[in-house]
Amino acid sequence: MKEKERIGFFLCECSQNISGTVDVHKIKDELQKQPDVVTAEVTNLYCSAEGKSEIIESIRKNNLTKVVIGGCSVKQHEHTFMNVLEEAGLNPYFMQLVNIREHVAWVTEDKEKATAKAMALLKAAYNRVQYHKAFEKKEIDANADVLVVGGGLSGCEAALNLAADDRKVYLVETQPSLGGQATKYESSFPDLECCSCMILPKLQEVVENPNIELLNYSDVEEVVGFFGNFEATINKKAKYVIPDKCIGCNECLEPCPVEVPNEYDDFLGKRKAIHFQVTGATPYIPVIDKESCLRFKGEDCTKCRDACMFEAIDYDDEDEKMEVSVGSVVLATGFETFDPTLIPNFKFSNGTEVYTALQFERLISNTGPTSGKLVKRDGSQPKSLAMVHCVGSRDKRYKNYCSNICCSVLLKMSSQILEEKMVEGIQITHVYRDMTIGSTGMEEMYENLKEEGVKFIMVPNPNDIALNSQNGQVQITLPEKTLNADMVVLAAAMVPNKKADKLIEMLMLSKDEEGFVKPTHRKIDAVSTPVEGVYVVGSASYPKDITHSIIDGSAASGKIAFELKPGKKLEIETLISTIDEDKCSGCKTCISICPYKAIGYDSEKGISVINEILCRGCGSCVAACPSHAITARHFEDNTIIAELGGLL
Amino acid sequence: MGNKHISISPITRLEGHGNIEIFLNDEGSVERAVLQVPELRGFEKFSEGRPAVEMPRITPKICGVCPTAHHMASQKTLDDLYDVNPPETAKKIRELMYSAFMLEDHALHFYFLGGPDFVVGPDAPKGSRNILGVIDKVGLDAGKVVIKNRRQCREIITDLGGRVIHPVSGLPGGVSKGITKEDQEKFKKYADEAVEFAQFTVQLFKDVVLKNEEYVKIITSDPYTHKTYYMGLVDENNHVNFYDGKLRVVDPDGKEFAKFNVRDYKDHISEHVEKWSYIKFPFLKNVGWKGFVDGKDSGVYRVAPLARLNASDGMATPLAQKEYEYMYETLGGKPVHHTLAFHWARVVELLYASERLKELASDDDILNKDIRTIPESTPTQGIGVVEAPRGVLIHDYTTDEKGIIQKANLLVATVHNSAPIAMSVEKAAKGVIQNFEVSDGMLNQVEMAFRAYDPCLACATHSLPGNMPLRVKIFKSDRSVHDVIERL
Amino acid sequence: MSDKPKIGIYWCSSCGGCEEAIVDLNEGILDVVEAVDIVFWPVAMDFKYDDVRKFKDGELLASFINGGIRLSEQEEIVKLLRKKSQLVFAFGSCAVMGGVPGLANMNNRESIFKRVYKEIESNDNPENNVPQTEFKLEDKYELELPEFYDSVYPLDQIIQVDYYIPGCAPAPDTITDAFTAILEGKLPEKGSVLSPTKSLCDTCPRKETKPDKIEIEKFVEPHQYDKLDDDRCFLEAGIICMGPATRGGCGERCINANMPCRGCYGAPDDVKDQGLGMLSALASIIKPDKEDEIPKVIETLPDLIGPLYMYGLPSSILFRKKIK
Amino acid sequence: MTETKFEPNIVAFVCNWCSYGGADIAGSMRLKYPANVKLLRVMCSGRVDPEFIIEAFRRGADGVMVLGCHPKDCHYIEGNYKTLKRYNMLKPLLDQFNIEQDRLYLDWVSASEGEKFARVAKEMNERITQLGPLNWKEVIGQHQSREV
Repeated sequence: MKEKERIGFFLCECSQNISGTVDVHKIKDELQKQPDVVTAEVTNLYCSAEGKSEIIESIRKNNLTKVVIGGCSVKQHEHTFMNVLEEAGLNPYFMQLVNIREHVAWVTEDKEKATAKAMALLKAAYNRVQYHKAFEKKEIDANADVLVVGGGLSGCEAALNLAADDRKVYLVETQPSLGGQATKYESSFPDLECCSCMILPKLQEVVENPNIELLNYSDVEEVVGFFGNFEATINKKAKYVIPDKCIGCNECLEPCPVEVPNEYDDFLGKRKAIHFQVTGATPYIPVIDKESCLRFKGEDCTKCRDACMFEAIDYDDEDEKMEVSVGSVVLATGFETFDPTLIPNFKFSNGTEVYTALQFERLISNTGPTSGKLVKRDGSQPKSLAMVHCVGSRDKRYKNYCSNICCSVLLKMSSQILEEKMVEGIQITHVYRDMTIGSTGMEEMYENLKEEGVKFIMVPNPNDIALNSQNGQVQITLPEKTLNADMVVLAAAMVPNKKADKLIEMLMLSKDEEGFVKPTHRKIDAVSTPVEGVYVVGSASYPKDITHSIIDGSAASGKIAFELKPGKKLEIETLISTIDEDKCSGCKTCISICPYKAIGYDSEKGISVINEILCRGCGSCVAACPSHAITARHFEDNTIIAELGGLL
Repeated sequence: MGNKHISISPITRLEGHGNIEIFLNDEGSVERAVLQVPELRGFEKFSEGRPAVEMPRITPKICGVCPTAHHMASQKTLDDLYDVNPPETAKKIRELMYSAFMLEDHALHFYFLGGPDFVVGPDAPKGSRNILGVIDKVGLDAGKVVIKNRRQCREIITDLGGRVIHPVSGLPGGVSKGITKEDQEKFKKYADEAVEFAQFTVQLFKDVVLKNEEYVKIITSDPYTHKTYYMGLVDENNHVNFYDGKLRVVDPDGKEFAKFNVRDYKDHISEHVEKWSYIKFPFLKNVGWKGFVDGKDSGVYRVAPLARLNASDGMATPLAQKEYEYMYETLGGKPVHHTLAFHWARVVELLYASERLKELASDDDILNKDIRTIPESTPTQGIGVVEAPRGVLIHDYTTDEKGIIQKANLLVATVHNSAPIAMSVEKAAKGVIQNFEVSDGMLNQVEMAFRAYDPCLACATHSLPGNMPLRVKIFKSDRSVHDVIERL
Repeated sequence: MSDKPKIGIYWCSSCGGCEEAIVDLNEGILDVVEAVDIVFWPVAMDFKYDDVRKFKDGELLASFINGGIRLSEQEEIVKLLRKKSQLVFAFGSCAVMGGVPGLANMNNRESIFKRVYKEIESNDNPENNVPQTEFKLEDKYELELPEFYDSVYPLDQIIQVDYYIPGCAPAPDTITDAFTAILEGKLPEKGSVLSPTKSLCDTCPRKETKPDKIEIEKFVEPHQYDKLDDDRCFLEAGIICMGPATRGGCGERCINANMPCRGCYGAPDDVKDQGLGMLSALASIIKPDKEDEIPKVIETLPDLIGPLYMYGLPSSILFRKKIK
Repeated sequence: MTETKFEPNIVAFVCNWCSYGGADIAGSMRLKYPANVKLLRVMCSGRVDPEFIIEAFRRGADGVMVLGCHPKDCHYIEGNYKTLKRYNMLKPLLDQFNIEQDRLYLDWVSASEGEKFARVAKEMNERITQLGPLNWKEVIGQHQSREV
């Protein structure tokens, strides 16, 4: 038999705001008649200093066990009064604040009705507090180190900021070089600023930062754990070149007898088996590609090793597994480009004069296969060039969204070609749906191009035009007319990076209908994810330009800096849900529905288990549990039913 | 008019308790005796709105003693409703389960309920007219065999239906669970024992009952005789079949009166309603309701073992056929109208059930994995029938296109016999009660009249040492108690 | 009479299955008969209301009552038994929660009489006769019938119940455990249900293969499901199984027959309404999120009462349907 | 002047983050709505167990509202979708018990929609006044002993 509660009521007049409509004194007399009520008091303003101390005194004097305050919104003063209780030596959760101002006094004409309603709400609170239990704040040790997956611009940005905040950052990049897709661009819009000039220094910083452990040419194989306590397994692929010995002198490349299409130029140019990802790769150290190297095909070729005067080549190098412990994970896995051959009315094969924007960027890039010369595959100069926008974008047959940067990129390329006078008198024609160009300067570039004679043909949907590539020319059939071009550039949509799928699954992140990672909230919480401690940046959550990718990186690092301070413990939500082991039968209903993936299955005990660090206490699982084995703290079934009884 | 009133309550449960109300005239002989059934649960009504596919789980709750019969009738009704023909294996599995059930239920009745009346004797002291008395007479080992075989049959039902009380395996188009080799081995063994046990039972009936002229006289005596129509399920050879076939009706002279598919049952059967009982009284529509009387002009008909044999031309298995012929020889040809001969007919059927069980258990088709046909057609109406131990059992569901029950009609075995039971009870009472004298033996004889029908649930009544509770109050006309006789 | 404790067993609106369940204990029942005197068991022994009246109040150690309450007569007797018994056990689903006959709370007396005696197609009832509680046959023979109530009531809505033995019918283990607990004086606190509170899934043979995440795209019936023989969790296929919302202890009888649970053991402790418990769980794992797609999934479930309340309607929060 | 005019008893389950705030705004805007709409705060509309709603009807509520964050704006990501699904399944159940579906109402009210909150409350009150009292205690009838 539990002890009789000693309940105190404190009715705030809120200087006429409440007492103007609600007869608080009548209510006071009513309440005093309730069996467990020790005192019912009225004051002008309980949120004032005097008001607070009145409550504290009364709590002590009448040694109250529970407190009900009739006043304003919990949004405004719940914490105020929780602190008051704490000060009076009562657990803060022994209080219920009833909103008789916003929810009664201010919204009701008739005083009698207002008073009756207030009475009902307070009765409900009277029933409710009978069930209130004490809860204490809880903290856990947390690891402040961070795992950043993806060495593109957003990933590097996050890594740099976090490293500055004196904590260890593990930066994993699957490619040999940092920088991601941006490194493939010669120049950037709107001002044609040289990309490498602005990117490389940043990447170099990453390489040199002592707090950043760079794990390039590596893959994350597994991540387990939760906010503050993740464990990751990383596979460092064998490079066959010893970083500490190699100085990047290039001597080893020339002797290599193997030549294969260069994937980094989207297979336009060629590379050797030992190679750099791009000229100016960071770090500037080559790797041997096992697939094409003769040694790994059983031949006894040592040409590169012979050419190396630093004994940096090591054919016995092997993949190496590495375990890291971190507190949070930043997902910066970037994007891929849509395959235009999926569009049936685009008839062309590789080796014809149709290029994706990215291929074309390589083509006109100094570090590209033609070292920046704009030539067709047969070496001749194109007289005409067509640029098709929205390829695979904004079309529910393919990708339903706008890839944001394509228009700007195509405009940029056009003006780059004209500015650098790559080809005299070349005719550039854009086939577009409408210009989506946000950032400053683009509008001006657009106008200039028109003046310089670039044609812009608007079509309802570029995915409906027909491309036909025959004898070095491409025929483009538009709704009204047909035109021929020596070269065609397709602004293929940016699509989610399939290689990241496994990781996304391991982190239990959900994807949107397009396959991009879903942040907690697209607008107000765009770099957090529902899985606490996991953040998503750059084009992994939707197509972004350099600017926004960098912003993402900073945003995520900022959040982490606040949420996980080195050496600080992690305060976890008090009002979470808990599972009663003696009632749970392991039907797993709750596991299916937890939005925070906070519930797991303990196959030993055959029951579901809530991770109290991940649980946010929404109570969805409580309502779903068919055997009521889950309890929501402070919102238990019997507490709510009791409150309900009072209301009715 | 100083008529007296005897109330025997409760005699048994049909759908609930049953009362016999006996009214005496001033001479103290029976003027009127009425069988009342004071319970109703309304399955026909509350089935409405439920998915028809739940009916095989709902209807068995009508009777916890013969749930398998309702389960079977219900799934057959669903076959019809969804117009789907279950694979042969499924049908065999169903009939296998059903044979085990008929066997177990008939054995229960013979040894625990009806049997004692004969095996031990109608006027043997009440204390010994029960299974213990039977065991005493046939020997403990034999008694154990009885209990063992009953349990083994119930085990077969449990293996196939999940539970013996209210099985669940029935689906439209088949069954939910197949039979494994191990199952089959066990079933074969049980079936062999069952056949032996059945033969032993037949022999027992002959030795104890037929060798005793007294008994034979009672069986053939007038108070226990009603010339009525008979209805039963028969196969294409007009042999008795419990699981499937056509309904055949013979008239009091044994001539075929009707043979019809259960889908046409409404053309042949009507239900009469009285204000003094919750149970209804079915009769042959084409003869008509003439009240609680027998004869060719009264639509009253009987179902259950004797009726099944009367309505058939024989049994489908050799041993049972022999006993079938022997019974009619002994009792002077078909049809037999002696209510107490229900016991004999029941023993013949028990033998048939055991033989059928053996046939099916040793048929390797039952191991086939193809046990369900998935229905495609839209449901409208379905009607199904089986022979429950206590007689013809008809289910009739009408649904919407989603298979939700709109109308249900359930003609429960015992209900068919409600009028004959009432008649038999009245006739027996008139035959044995004179000038206020009511003796224990006499009460048992009244009781024997309805017990022969094995009214649904009555069997539960007798499954323990003890006997039908019976108390007779004799009232003066002013309703004050004149005398009370209790059988203790 | 011996000084063994006295036990009474009574049935109300039930089917006799509970009695069969006791009989099916076979040898087990004999131990019980050894230890106690069954002084009152209408199905099995001499039945005399007066004997019950003659008992001193509390003279019976325990009464086991099965069946729901549907008739006036049943109410009288259970109230009498309550007086005479120290302990009252609600035995079987019907007494515990109304049982399948409790589905009649979707109707009332009038509608049931109307259907059974007036509408049924095979009826021949020109005068529209309906049974009367008092009737004079042929104007001289007075006959009575007990009153038929509008609703079926679980036992504890009529009298105070001390313990509950769930199941339709209760499994042999449930029964023997209960008897043992009584005889060894090891009964839990009053009001307890004498079966584990963990739901059926806890001991379900299909638990281990059940996936962590289940999403329902449409509800199906076992007979429609082509993979029924795969022995997977029924919910995975969208077949309603009441297991998650149903107290364990039954021995998974239906699952062993490859059929889903219908909830005869009733709700676990703390669950007020078995049907709503399951409804909330089912609704929560419906796959589509779009406002217009959700109803499409639910439409594949034309009746909720049958699957969710097959046994528990009279003990549900709403108790019965409102008849206008 | 409120002589025996039927005043429905309406409970509104509101989520802590959106709808409770919406009601606050309605207050600070001094928007009037019927006093017989009473709020019960839960952290998320997803916490509203169908049992609460049905219990409310049993205990004398003539109408029940569940108000949560707009789809996609749930503070707990998708709690309101759970509510939506349960609500959709409860409606046909209410139907089967012969409780008018309109007696249960689900809507989304954000923390800024004070006007909408007041409107929803008014409209609910009108609907239920039209429907008249539910009075489930009467449906349950005399025998039921379970305390309410």
